[in-house]
Amino acid sequence: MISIAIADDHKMFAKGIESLLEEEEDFVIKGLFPNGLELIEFLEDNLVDVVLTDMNMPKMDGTGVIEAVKKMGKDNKVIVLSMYDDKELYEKCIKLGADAYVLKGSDPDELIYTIREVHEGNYIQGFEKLMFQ
Amino acid sequence: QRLAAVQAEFEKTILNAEKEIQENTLSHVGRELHDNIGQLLSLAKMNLSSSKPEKVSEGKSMMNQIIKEVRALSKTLNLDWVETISLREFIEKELEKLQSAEFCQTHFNLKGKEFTLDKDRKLILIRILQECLNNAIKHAQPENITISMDFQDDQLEIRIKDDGKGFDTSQESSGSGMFNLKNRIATIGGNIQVQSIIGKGTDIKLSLPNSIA
Amino acid sequence: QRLAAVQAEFEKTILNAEKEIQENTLSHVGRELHDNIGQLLSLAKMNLSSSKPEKVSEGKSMMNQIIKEVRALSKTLNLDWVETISLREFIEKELEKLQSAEFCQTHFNLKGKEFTLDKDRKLILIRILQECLNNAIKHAQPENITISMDFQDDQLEIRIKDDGKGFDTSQESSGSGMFNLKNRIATIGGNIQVQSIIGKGTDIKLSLPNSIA
Ligand SMILES: Nc1ncnc2c1ncn2[C@@H]1O[C@H](COP(=O)(O)OP(=O)(O)OP(=O)(O)O)[C@@H](O)[C@H]1O
Ligand SMILES: Nc1ncnc2c1ncn2[C@@H]1O[C@H](COP(=O)(O)OP(=O)(O)OP(=O)(O)O)[C@@H](O)[C@H]1O
Ligand SMILES: [K+]
Ligand SMILES: [Mg+2]
Ligand SMILES: [Mg+2]
Ligand SMILES: [Mg+2]
Repeated sequence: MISIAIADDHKMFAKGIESLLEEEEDFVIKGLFPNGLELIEFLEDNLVDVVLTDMNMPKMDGTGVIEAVKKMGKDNKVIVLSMYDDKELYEKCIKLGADAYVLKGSDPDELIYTIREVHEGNYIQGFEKLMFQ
Repeated sequence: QRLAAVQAEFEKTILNAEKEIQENTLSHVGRELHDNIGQLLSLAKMNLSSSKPEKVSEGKSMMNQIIKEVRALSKTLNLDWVETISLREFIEKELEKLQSAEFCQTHFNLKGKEFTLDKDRKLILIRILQECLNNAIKHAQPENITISMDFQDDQLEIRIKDDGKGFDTSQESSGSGMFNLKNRIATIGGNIQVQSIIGKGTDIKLSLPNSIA
Repeated sequence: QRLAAVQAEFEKTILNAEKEIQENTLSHVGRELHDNIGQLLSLAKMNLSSSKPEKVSEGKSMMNQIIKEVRALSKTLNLDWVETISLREFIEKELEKLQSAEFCQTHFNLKGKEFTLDKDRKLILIRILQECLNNAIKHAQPENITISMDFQDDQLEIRIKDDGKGFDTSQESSGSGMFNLKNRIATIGGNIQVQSIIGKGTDIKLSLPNSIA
């Protein structure tokens, strides 16, 4: 099973993603959080395999989440789920240590595939990929 | 000659307030498009591309909500709203927005018999209230925001209270919001008092003489 | 004293132009939301609810277009664009909009070596160009609109030509667009000439001395 936590301040979006991912037999969603800070507080006492984070959020944004997760030193993977098809932002996230960057609106199979590949450590990054999502 | 100069200053104050209200509207719409409608569309698209039929039908039914939200947003762009809305309605709407965005709890108190304000004074008060609310959103992290309107015989008193961080009012600010606000309320013959206690919150009292009284 | 009054008038002119540019943006966004995005959404919804698979997949691909248009629209709300865009870029964008909305054919001519304008003068010219284009859209029904920019050593000359209805320039107008436009170009030291022939079209010539020359 791949355990997942999601941070997104758009409640309906977060719930929608949860219910799309819940359909997968090997996925289990451990929590939904409206900002990065609450996600990080959860991660302090709980283990998950993959974190899905939005970019724009109050209190702590997506880049904050990447940094905080990496600082914790647990083996969490981080996937950014973003509205921005922006190369600079993409590169910033990867540099900070994000394991993948997926656009909101991507094909759900693409997201599901990315989660599995990232979890297994097989995912290959590339901004060009975004353009086809 | 001097009168003309005073008049020109007054007109500039009004123009600036109008401009800033429009800027507020524009950035509100920009945020809504990006942060709300854009996200809903992305989610709908993801659902529609799902291989699970029930997700696809969820995606379809999301379309109705998106259409509604776009319609509502296009209504907020109505340029004449300052003329058609009363100050009380404006306050209630703004508080509703904060409440439904779950930013914090909001409360509204009304006292006395409501009287109408002329357009210029309403406009300045709207701009001041926006600034106070923007400040509470940006700086205070409150759990509650309360606005009270007290229509007295000779004046209107408005209080904007939050129970957030508070700040040191004796410190010179780098922003221009509060500074403009004080000048503007003076332009329409009103008065402002700002009280704030660090750790407790901020309490702003506006008073405006009733010109009809 | 008199200088202060002139300065105040100048500032009011600039403020009014800024306000009107924002009003233009707001009504553009309102129209786009209502007439374009709203319609696309309704159409996508209809396609998605169809029993024919090819309609459904058409509906899905419409979602991509809607997402793109929302993104583009939210970009036009950027308040700093007057500062970041050059006058030439502004003209090219506006003509592109008219062209892609299939309102009419548009043409752009550039002559001479482009020089930059300070913010106030650029702002006023943008506002004047908007008004001229709005007039052509509202009143002219042209087949072609041509804008030429001629950067000469001592001045910038801009011509806005349409081959639409034309009008009698000797008649007093009920609108305020043309009237404001003449005052404004004077405020920044420029000049305007309007020629129009009924049945042939309208030709507006703006000239602005190059302050650096
Ligand atoms: N409700 C509030 N709660 C906490 N701090 C506040 C509140 N209102 C104002 N402040 C403090 O007072 C300062 C000055 O406010 P002011 O509106 O003048 O500037 P600003 O909001 O920082 O910038 P600007 O309004 O120009 O965008 C703020 O920076 C903030 O520190
Ligand atoms: N390009 C044009 N083609 C045809 N008629 C024009 C053109 N430009 C202006 N006019 C005529 O000149 C009149 C005055 O224009 P003006 O911009 O002053 O007012 P308006 O556009 O009618 O109203 P407003 O600009 O205040 O919304 C218009 O009503 C129209 O009859
Ligand atoms: K599951
Ligand atoms: Mg967000
Ligand atoms: Mg402020
Ligand atoms: Mg006009």
